[in-house]
Amino acid sequence: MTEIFGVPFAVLLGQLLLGLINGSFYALLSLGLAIIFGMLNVINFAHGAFYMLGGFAALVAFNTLGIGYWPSLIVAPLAVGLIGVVVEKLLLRHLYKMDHLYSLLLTFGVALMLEGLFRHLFGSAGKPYPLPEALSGGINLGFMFLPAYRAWVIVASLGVCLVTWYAIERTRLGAYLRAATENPSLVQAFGINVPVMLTLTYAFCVGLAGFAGALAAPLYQVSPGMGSNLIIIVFAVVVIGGMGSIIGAVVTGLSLGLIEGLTKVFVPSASAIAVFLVMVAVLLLRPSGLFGRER
Amino acid sequence: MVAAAAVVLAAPLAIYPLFLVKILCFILFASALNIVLGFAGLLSFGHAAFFGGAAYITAHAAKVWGLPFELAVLAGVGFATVLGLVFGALAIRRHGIYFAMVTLALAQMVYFLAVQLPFTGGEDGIQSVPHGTLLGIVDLGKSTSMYYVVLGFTAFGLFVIWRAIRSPFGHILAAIRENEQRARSLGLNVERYKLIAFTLSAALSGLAGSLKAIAFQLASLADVTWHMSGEVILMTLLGGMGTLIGPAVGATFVVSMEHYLSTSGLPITFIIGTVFVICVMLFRRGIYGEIRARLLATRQPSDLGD
Amino acid sequence: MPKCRPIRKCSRPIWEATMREQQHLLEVSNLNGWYGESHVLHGMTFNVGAGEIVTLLGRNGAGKTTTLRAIMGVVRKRRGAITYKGSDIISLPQHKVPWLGIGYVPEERGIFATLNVLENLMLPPVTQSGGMGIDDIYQLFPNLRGRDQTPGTRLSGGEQQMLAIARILRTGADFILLDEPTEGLAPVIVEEIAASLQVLKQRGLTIVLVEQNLRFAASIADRHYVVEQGVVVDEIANEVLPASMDRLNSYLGV
Amino acid sequence: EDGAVKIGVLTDISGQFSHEAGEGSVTAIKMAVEDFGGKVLDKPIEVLVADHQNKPEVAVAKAKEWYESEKVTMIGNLINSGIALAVAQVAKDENGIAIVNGSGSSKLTGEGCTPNSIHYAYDTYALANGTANELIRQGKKNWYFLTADYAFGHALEGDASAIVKEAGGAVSGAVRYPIETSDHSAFMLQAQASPADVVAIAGSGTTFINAVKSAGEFGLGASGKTVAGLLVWVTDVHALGLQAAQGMILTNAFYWDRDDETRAFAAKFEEKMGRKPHMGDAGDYSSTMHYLQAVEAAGTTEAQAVMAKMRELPINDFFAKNGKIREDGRMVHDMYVYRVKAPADSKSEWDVYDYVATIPGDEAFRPLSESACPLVKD
Amino acid sequence: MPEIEPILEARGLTRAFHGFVAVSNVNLRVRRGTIHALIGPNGAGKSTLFNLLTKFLSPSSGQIFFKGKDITGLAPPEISRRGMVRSFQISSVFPHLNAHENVRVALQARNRDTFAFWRSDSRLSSLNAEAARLLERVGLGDDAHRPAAELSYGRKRALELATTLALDPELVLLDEPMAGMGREDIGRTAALIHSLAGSRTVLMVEHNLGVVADLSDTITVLRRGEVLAEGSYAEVSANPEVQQAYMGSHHA
Ligand SMILES: Nc1ncnc2c1ncn2[C@@H]1O[C@H](COP(=O)(O)OP(=O)(O)OP(=O)(O)O)[C@@H](O)[C@H]1O
Ligand SMILES: Nc1ncnc2c1ncn2[C@@H]1O[C@H](COP(=O)(O)OP(=O)(O)OP(=O)(O)O)[C@@H](O)[C@H]1O
Ligand SMILES: [Mg+2]
Ligand SMILES: [Mg+2]
Repeated sequence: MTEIFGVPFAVLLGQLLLGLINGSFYALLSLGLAIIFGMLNVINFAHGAFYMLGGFAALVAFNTLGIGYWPSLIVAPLAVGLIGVVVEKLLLRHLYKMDHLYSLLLTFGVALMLEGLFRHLFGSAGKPYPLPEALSGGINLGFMFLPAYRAWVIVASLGVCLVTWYAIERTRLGAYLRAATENPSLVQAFGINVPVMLTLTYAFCVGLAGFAGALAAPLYQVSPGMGSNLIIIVFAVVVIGGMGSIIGAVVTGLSLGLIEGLTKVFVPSASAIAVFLVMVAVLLLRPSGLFGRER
Repeated sequence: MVAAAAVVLAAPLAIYPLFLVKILCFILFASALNIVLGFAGLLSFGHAAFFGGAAYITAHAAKVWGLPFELAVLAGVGFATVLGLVFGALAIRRHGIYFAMVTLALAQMVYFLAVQLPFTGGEDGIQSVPHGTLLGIVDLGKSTSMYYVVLGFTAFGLFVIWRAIRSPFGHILAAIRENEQRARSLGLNVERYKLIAFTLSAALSGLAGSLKAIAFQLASLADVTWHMSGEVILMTLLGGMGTLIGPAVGATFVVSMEHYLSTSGLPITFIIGTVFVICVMLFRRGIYGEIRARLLATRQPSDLGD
Repeated sequence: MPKCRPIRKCSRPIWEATMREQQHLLEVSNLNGWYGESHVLHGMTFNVGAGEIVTLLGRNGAGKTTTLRAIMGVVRKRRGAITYKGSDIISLPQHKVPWLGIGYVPEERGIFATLNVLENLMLPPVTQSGGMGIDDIYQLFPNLRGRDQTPGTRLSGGEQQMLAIARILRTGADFILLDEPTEGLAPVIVEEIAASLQVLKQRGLTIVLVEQNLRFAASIADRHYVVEQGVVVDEIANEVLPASMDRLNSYLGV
Repeated sequence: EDGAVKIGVLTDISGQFSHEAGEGSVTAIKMAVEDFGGKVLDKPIEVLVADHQNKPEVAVAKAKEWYESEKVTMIGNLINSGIALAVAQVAKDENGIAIVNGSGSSKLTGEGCTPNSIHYAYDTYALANGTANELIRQGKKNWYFLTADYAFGHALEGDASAIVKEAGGAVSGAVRYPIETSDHSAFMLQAQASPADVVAIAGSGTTFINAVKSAGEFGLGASGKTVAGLLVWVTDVHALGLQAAQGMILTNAFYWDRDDETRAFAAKFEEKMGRKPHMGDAGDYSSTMHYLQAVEAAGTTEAQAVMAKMRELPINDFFAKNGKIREDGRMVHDMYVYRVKAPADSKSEWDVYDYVATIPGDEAFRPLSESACPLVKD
Repeated sequence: MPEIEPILEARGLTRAFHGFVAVSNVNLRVRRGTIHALIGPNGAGKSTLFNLLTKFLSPSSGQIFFKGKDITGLAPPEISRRGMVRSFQISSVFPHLNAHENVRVALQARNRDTFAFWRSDSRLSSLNAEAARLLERVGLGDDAHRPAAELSYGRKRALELATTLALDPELVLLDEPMAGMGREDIGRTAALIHSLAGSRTVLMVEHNLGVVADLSDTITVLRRGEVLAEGSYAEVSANPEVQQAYMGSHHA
């Protein structure tokens, strides 16, 4: 069979596919982050924690309330979103007027709280979440064995991304949000209830993270640290894509997954910094990311 | 003022010196970051590279090359300065979060090297770095003498910062932070100013790292992770960025918290997180910044600037 | 009112309110306003009748803009009374005010950099029927035509001003606060705006105008209030303006 | 002050390693003190605890403070190899004693050895050694390594592949994954593509757990490959669940269900801790016990005297039979090879291992002849 | 009049924004010591022309000569260092510095301030007097110690003017200096600009025709990026095209 740099083509294909799957997680996470980033002008360091929260929400729902996988795809995001509302109303809201560094400090604090709390409650090893019956087993693609669940991950996350993109870019909402970050009091003076709008947006975005968490639960150990490893990568994705650009986040998320997939084949140990190399390169060439509006 | 000096000088009698040394190192580190964060308005998310990088170099220089204390530290600082110049040159034209992310990315490269290169000993780091002596006279093996030496260096570092901020250079820096385009239109070489500020900050961060490496006889991976970059940002914010005392307060606060909580048997991460949240909500301008602002509020508002 | 004449219940205040409503659309009385600690408005008192165009004149820093901001609730720290159509609006949450049909064109224009021209134009929700259609707007401001995709702040200063006015005319607000609308506009455009404001006035639009350009103000206003250090110090009807020029100039310090 | 004998527990209580040490080690050491009678040399024994949060400075500062001003004579557990190595040095400088049960880095008895430190329960060499030899014996000669890309992972891989080659096996490849990686499927795919019979995972903690999960997901076991864990805590297996972990071959220094003694200890431990002990906990208990006996025997808490006694006295308890402490600080004792049970065969929550083989102490650990420890004169 | 060589000359300046030509083939000669006004309908390209002359935008084609030297290739800071300084149409100040500091920064910039961060800022006190003088000239004496952010709109414009003048430029480009100013301030500013003429050269955009008429020696009228007319106020205001395109009934 054909080889590329001594790597069988089949293996390469498989790796790319897996990359794409990871990419769709990145996309899902960076999507929410990008909106919070670009629209609320908040560097939401707690995003990883909310992802973790989603995982645990699903887990707890399953273990104690006996809520199965499918409903928990709804329940977990809702639960996380609800917490998002609390965080926004109680804390974040009071910092919008300030330098966005303060919201960074705040969300970082929140992230630590959540992570610490769950370490305390569940231990750092975390717990396994069973594969849903319907999606156990897999498909043999010839070049690789694709677990059914991973296939589902792609479908689900891309679907959600699409819907979100539509809601924000194809409706008035996006414009309202962007305007509100630039000059909230003027947007208020146009008769739009900015505070409520911001709360809901934040809740929705962390809800997305929660959804990603629930989606990840069967794949990875549900553990308190699961978010903190991811957050930085996701930040990178958002920035490469261009802050506030939703398409940017999604496209970049997927392509970074692919790039990572490739590095995992050729220079495995560098796979963790591939994303950063890409980021430096991109930002040096395009100061405001691939899809970013220059301001 | 005098009282403060007295307290600082007498501290090692009351409190365990090595712990004080750690506080000093982070005071210097946070204050150094504050040059870019607070006074140049640049959010650098990569300062761990300077701190940790210098620590590795110093540790290696002292342990393997057998350089004396002074030269080892110098090597570390030199490395940090050069690194700062390079990072700065690459990042300085980017703004806001993009700047933060470029610095982060560059720092991650350093982290990667620290994991990969053999001389760093991977995540184990470099242990049993010799203390050495100051100018061949003072034996730094004694925690107390180490404290006073580090105190000296820190004081020097803080003085440099104070001077820089209170210099004509510092005033321009403030203006650039306020409105870069306007500054440019006035004929100011904005990039140059920022680059100098950034490099200065890197150098002092390096000094902090080098001192820490000698004092604790180790350089470890923890010093170059993004968590470290994040932590020092938090210290600065917590104390009050853009003020001279703020970062010192923040550093002392965070380091003490880590130290004293360690024996408290409480879930530390949770507590620290909670404290951060409370602080942001209560002291918008940072602990010191807020107090200061409250005091100044009685006077004319224009004082709030610097 | 005849309905309640025989009955005692109908209490005086309401009766007063309804009376006032017949007289004035907007009543501002003893309005005080603050920016943080600094006290800027020291008891502004004036009123605007339905279908009127009233200007606020005064030196830089007199408090004209602040007054408009206070009415819109952009300046939150206020004391005194602002009644619109007889009902108090100080207690109203900020985002409710525009839905009474009040439109605001800020002096710094407030064009959004992250929105393109079209998005900027469409941003304020239509609060009432009878607003201008896109075509009328392009009629009035030809510069805006075909610029839909240009980022808002890339427009020229004047074009931004046009956009700021246009987007409010779209909303169908029938009571508009204009803060220096002619600033940075070419004389021809100023005249066109004057003309179209006249038209709108015929349609029953009410306007509070803050203006430095007396020539323009005089050409459309019914009455002028002179503001000094946060209080109304004089009121001049437009007919007698030419006669009172010296008085006015002394206020404006020329 | 009141001249109490002070023992310090320096460990990760709230961080990423907390499930490998943390509360468990504290409980174990306190148990030991209690069982010893709470007094030694007629002085009360006091246990101090500190959470080093995986911050070397915090650890070193604490250790120095304890030895210097708190007059702590022994510091135990010490998870996180960087910290263990650093504290060992501090122990030497301050002439205190450090007993490592947390970290497994064989450096501790190599370049990093000191006359004041003991590496007690296990190390990477022993773990790799046991598992490797056993699998080779089973005829699984072709190995592929999945290595966490940091010093600890490299050490595991290094030790293991040396043994594999020595025992006549072959290493067909290795892939090194960054420790930040959360998704290991890509590497699994590469492992699967390799001709190897054994896929050895040289990593620990959450990354190990996730690696094993994806091994299961991609049916590595089904494709006839054996998954071997080079550093596995029984708690990891418990966290993974037997479904994902079954069939895995691993080496441990201690399994609660080995004999009546271990079961007795486990029962007492579980009462306090709410879970079964793992080799770290057992080591913490046993080593503390041994330390106190040595103090009693030496009639002093002076480090060198106590160290001498600890080396001199053999260790005979539920943890080790005829355990001996060598001059490089290594405590040599038997190691055990286990296979993870299939869910069907497991009778209780913690019934997870099948016994496979015992490796006698003198074979289990790196022979002194190969030691890089400067203290070993040959 | 004798054609002395112009302090500023633009040849065939053109700038397009993705297809949209904002400034097309503009030739401009500004004579030393004069006040030269640039007028034209909104969107005619006046500010863009300013941006081109000061290199805040680079021209698609064309050349710029300042004091006889080709400066087409230079960067904005260098240009302002050579003595050509511009003010912005949308006011641009250092919000959290007070008025005094705003001006002083400009003075520092003028004095080729070094990057020496080890010097004491006591040296700056030597600049205070001049800063105060400039603030007086624009009528901000009383507001000297208020943060710029707190100044009313009109005063912000005045402050910006003071900052621009602090650079002591040979050629000042003022983009609508009077916009948003009250009568009083307009009068003061006009006087100020008038006093500049002779020692310095002024090129300004202004929609206030009264001011333009009083101040300017030469007027260039732009329309759709092209020069429509040029000459004294009398000349251009007599031009029917200009009236129709810009002045409306004003010329009366
Ligand atoms: N954001 C602010 N913070 C503090 N003080 C302010 C603020 N904005 C305006 N002021 C002060 O309030 C007073 C009134 O300002 P305002 O903008 O209402 O004046 P104005 O009449 O609109 O002047 P102009 O004609 O120049 O726009 C001025 O003294 C100004 O300095
Ligand atoms: N960056 C840009 N992108 C797109 N179009 C632009 C850009 N900058 C300017 N324009 C357009 O070029 C034309 C000229 O703009 P300019 O600001 O020069 O006009 P002006 O003469 O200053 O008008 P005004 O008197 O209103 O300030 C305008 O139509 C404007 O929309
Ligand atoms: Mg105003
Ligand atoms: Mg313009």
